[in-house]
Amino acid sequence: MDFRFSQDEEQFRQDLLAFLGAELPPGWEGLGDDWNLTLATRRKLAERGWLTMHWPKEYGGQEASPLLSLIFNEEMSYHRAPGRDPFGARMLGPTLMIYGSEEQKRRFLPPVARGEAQWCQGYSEPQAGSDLASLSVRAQDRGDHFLVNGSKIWTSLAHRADWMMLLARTDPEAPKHRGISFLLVDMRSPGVETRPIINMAGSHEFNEVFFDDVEVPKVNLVGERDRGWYVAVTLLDFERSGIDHAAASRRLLDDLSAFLRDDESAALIGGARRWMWDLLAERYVEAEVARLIAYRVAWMQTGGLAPNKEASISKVFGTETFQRVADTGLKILGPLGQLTGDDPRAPLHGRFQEAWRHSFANTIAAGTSEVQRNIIAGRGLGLPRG
Amino acid sequence: MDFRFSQDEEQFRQDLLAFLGAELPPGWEGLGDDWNLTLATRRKLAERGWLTMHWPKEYGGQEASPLLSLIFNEEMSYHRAPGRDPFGARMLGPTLMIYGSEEQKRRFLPPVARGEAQWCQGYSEPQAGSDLASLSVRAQDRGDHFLVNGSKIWTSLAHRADWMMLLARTDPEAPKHRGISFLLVDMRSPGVETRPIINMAGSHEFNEVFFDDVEVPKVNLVGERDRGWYVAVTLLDFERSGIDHAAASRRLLDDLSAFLRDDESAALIGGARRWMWDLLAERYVEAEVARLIAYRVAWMQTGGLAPNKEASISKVFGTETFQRVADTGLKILGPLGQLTGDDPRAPLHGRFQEAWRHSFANTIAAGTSEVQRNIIAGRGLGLPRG
Amino acid sequence: MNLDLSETQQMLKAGARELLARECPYDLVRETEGDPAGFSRPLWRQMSALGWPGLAVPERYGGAGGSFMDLAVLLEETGRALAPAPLFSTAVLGALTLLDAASDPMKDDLLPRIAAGQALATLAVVEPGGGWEPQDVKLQARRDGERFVINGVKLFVPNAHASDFIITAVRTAQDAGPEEGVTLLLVPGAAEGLTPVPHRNLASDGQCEVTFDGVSAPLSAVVGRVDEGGPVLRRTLQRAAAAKAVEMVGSAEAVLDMTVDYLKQRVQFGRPVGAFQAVQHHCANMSIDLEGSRLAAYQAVWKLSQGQEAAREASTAKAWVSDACLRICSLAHQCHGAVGFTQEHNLQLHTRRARSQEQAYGDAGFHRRLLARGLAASQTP
Amino acid sequence: MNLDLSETQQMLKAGARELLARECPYDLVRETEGDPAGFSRPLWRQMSALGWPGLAVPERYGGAGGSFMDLAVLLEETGRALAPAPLFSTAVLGALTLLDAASDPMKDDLLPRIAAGQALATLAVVEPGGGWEPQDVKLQARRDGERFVINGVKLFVPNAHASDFIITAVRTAQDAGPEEGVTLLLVPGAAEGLTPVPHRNLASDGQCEVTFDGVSAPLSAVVGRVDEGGPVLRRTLQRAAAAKAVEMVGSAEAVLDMTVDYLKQRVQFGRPVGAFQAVQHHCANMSIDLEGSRLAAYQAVWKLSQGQEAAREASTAKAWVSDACLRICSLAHQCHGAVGFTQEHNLQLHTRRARSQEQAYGDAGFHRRLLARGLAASQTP
Repeated sequence: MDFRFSQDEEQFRQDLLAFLGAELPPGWEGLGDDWNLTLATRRKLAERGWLTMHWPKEYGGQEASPLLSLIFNEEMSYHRAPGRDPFGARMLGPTLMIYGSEEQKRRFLPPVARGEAQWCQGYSEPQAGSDLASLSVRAQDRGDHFLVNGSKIWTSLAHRADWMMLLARTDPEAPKHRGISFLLVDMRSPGVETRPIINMAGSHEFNEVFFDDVEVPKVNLVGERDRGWYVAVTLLDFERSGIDHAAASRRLLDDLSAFLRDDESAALIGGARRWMWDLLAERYVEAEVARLIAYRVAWMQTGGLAPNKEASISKVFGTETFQRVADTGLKILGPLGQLTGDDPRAPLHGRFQEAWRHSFANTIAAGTSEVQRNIIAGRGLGLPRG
Repeated sequence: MDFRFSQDEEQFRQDLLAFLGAELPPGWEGLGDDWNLTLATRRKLAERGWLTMHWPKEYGGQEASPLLSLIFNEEMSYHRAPGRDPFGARMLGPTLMIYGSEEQKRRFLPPVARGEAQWCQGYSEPQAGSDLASLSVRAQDRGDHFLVNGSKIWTSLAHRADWMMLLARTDPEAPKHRGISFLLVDMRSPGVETRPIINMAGSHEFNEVFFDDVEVPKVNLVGERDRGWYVAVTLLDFERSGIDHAAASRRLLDDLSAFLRDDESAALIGGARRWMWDLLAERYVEAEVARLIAYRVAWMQTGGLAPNKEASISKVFGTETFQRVADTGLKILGPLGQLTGDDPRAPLHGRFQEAWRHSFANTIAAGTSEVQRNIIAGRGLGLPRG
Repeated sequence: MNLDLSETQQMLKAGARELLARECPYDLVRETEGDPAGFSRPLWRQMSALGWPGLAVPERYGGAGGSFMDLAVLLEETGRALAPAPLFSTAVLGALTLLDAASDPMKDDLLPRIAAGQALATLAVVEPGGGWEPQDVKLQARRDGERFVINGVKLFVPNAHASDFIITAVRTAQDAGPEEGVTLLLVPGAAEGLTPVPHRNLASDGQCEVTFDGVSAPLSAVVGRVDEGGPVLRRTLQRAAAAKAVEMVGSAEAVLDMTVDYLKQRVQFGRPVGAFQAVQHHCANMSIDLEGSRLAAYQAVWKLSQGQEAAREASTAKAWVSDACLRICSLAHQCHGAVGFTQEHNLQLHTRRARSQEQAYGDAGFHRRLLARGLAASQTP
Repeated sequence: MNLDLSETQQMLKAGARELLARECPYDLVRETEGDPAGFSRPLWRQMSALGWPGLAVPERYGGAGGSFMDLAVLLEETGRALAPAPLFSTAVLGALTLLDAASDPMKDDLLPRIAAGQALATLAVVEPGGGWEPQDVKLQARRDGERFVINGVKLFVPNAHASDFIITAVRTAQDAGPEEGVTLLLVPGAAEGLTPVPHRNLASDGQCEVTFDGVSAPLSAVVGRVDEGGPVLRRTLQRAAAAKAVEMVGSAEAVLDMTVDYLKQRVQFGRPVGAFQAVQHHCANMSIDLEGSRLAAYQAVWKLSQGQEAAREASTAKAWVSDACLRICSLAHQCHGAVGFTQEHNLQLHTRRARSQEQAYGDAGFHRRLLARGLAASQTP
């Protein structure tokens, strides 16, 4: 047993911190959405090979261990650094490694590794949320291509994306898990339309995407036709991770602690009180536990194990910890906590109210907490199906 | 709208308090199980007509409003007074008023009203807990009597009881809710055997009751044969009430507050601290909310309404509040809190650890919190069956 | 005991719900968020025409002579509809405070205009770094002959930028006891040197920062007595906390209703989502929270309405409802899934306001600390 | 990084589980509750024969030369089995403290006997009205020439009535800093004037009140240095907190396992109770709590085992596990229904001990307040 990272891992963390110190604007708070900065940083990450460090070398990776990926994600999240690529690097890549044809890998992976292609994930539909397999976007066989019709929803970054990983129904007669195919769709294809969804935090992350007779060449089918559900499920396993939430929680707590320790800023809310430190300590304990749980998931992957229950535990506990942290911060900040970043009196740039508003999405996206708890009880503890 | 009790109601509360002041031993803490005191107090309550005050006059009641019963239960619970009769007065009585024959009422009710007969409730079985209707105790038709075989479990006070309200299966072929009958069984009948169950608080409240060819005369059938389920369900509605738990919670909080306010006793745990008062205040708020919810149930009954969702809310919230209160007390009392009443250093006679151990039963007995939440969601909010 | 609304109150409630369903759709709420006025004047005119601002104003001042409890019935409905209107500020913070403490000439002057909906009033209490108690009032009003001169800042003043009068809590004596030395001054919204600027907050609900730059107020502007405004302010804040709790109950009820409706319709895995036990228990928990919230809020309002001492009841109500309403909104989001998180959905309108309402007149922690102080000082709450 | 137990540790764990499954059935636990000795001597002999008391004692003292982490692996299993044996007191409180601070002659004398299971040792810290920090030590030891004379009371001393040695934290200087002036004295269990009486507590787990009535200890009984025992005690308490957390993890795991087993078998409404989603989510929550608990406890033990500063990790572990283990027991009761509440059932054995374990070496609130103090003093935990 050893809770330390190796020297190499610690060195990577230092390299990454140095990179962030050099590349991020001074006093970077991670506020707002600067897409150009995201792209520029991403390319720099790609130059260092960090963007896809966990990939095989032949596709632009470094065959880095899951622990290095963990450190990467932990520090990027803690520093609210732009530039990561959850879709291309963390989902498409690992999925194509398993299911993609050689040609697909050669065509699609290098642009991701270079930080040049933006992907998005076309899974959810208005009537297919937790029950993803009931999706109804149709892909009809037209010889050399599929003809796609229907709409997807909650598609993050679709408005920035070059390509989409699309789940579509290719056999409407088959049982619902059996007639789905996994297609790669050029977002510039005629008939693709993207409409923004603004969320309660006032930001544009989600989209609806409409398909009107969109032609998708058959070479863009990943895996076998009608067997796309199994491709999709594999991909979902790459999606759950608690380290982002653990690190983001820790960052909020550190920010608030510093705010309270500084008499001048603490005076804005009437001074630090003992109950505030007690509440903060409670959240620090949770953030630490969330961190350890996420470490364990990465550690299992390092040993070639597929964390399942553990990944769900990490996702549930990480996201719920983040919600509690945001809530606690608002209770400590008092009335001023509700002010948004554009109000001159907003403490910590309005970060806590923003985090709190965002936090509602985290226990829903990538599998609701209820679905995760079903997984923990069923696949994890072996309790019988309900 | 008026949150006050009427003058008559307040007068009754004063009368009851005076009675308790006169009848309970000085410094009464409600510790231990003094059955003789229970019986003696019960007879005195009966003499004043309070034991069955909510009954019709002709059976020994006073036709008192549900609010008077509420006050009665609130003060008896707060003062941990012995002598109440949950089974005869609160369950059998109201049930017989609806379903009993005239003869049954004349025979069984007066002894209850005089505080002379102890009843118990033969519902649960080893294989029929939350799923009560799956019970399997058999009652076979033998002409003028039923022949009862099988066993009941969790039967409170069976070892003290003269009579049992028994649910038994009279038609094993019928759907499970349709073949059950409601019988009144003399606990002195040949073939009845009672074995104690000691609980984790070390006390003997529950029993197993075994029936070996026990003869129950047919005149002791309540309502129609095979329709006993509906009698039983009616009775269950008399069982859920939150006021006992709200009042018991309040009493624990008052005891602990007094303990902390007294410098001498507070010194035993190192003195009162602000975090203790903050925790106590949180629990006081909950106990007050529990009280109001229980009042509302009684108020609805006063208007002839049948509280359903509200009674379940009161039961869940009351019992969970009591658990939180006991837990909070133990956290405040620190290491000494774990001492039992026979340790000379036990603060408050070991009351909190005892309450905590008992508190586990409250969210299970008389319908688990899960069953109550099903009721709130289903019958209360109209959500579809799962 | 009577835990039901009176028939009149039930009619009032039904009427209010009907009006607001018609005249205050969620679209109006959404539009008003971007509006600098922070509320809808047409809606306010309709409320005024029905006599809502004067509901709890005695008839001799042109009001309907109702009670604070009657007014709370309306606030539950405006809370439910998230109605963007200055009813809370004008009728609770303004009219009831004046009724409590103002001189007869001041009442004669102002209450009829308030009752008619012609004058808007509000209350300025909380300050940078300060809390919700009279002793937290630090804003200096320097006596200068027959007038006070006010310099400083008040925060979170509801509808200040549209109010004709701001009842402003100021400190007029320094070395007095914590509740002494506080004075309430009636400052016209148009006073020279007074600058209200709407806060930018997550609820966009029209609360303002108000700067007093040498604002002058004559002695006749004192509401009540000089240096003796502390107890009046304390009572006003209790009423505000209780009324805010009722408003939140209305909002929470709307949230539960919309959630249950959605769960009955939304189908996943071949059955309504509301048939899943985990989701059912979320709703049961929301229902438990709502039931307790309403009773706690009503009790506080009723006792205050009766003129009884109700510090403990008001703190109990605001402590419980503040947390309960946020729990209800959180579970509602969990039940709604992604759709509830979108700006287009009505749920998030309630959620964002719940956070602002939580803080108004003290959050749960603040009120529990008040109760704890009382407990330690040997008053059982 | 390596978050798995080593192969040796895994073998140790498997062996311990096997032995305890065979030699420490729940019936033994139940019987021992009524026994004044508070533990089973036959079981202790078996543990001793396997070298458990000396597992973390260096080989030169007749031990196995293992680490504190190795020992914790055993404690997880004794915690799982609720094994009534003085392993925690002797091996953690006794041996490791002596190893940390005792003089060579004292080590030479005691450690071999401890390692062989022939001598039992324990630690006396907490006092009436006191907490779990060195500054809470008030028990007077008056210097009288070449000896100390001790008068007063210690509480919650595990297995004191059966221990050969009680390492007793006493105050030997008054006006020193809070951590100064504390001395650890090795007092024989048979010392004149020393009276251990088992507490009557809800867990019946052999903790004692110990009265010191003019108990005399020579200077040679000092563990470490006079007046400088504070830092040793602090470290000892951190180790105790971390080890207790591991013990609780073992217990909580047993509780989750028995709950899942029961839920698979118990049928109600025509299906296993474990098929109901509300019950499944109870179990998921237990599983989440358990996963975090084990990692937090292991981290603290590992760091201490490495000789690293681990105040924050120890407090984090005990804070989290104390509450988590009680939550797990509560949910287990809810899943078991009435049967888990009976004295005959094994669940309640765990539940009652969880409450006693919660308090040992500081409960969650205590450790969070320690962490809060550090936070306020600008150390980020």
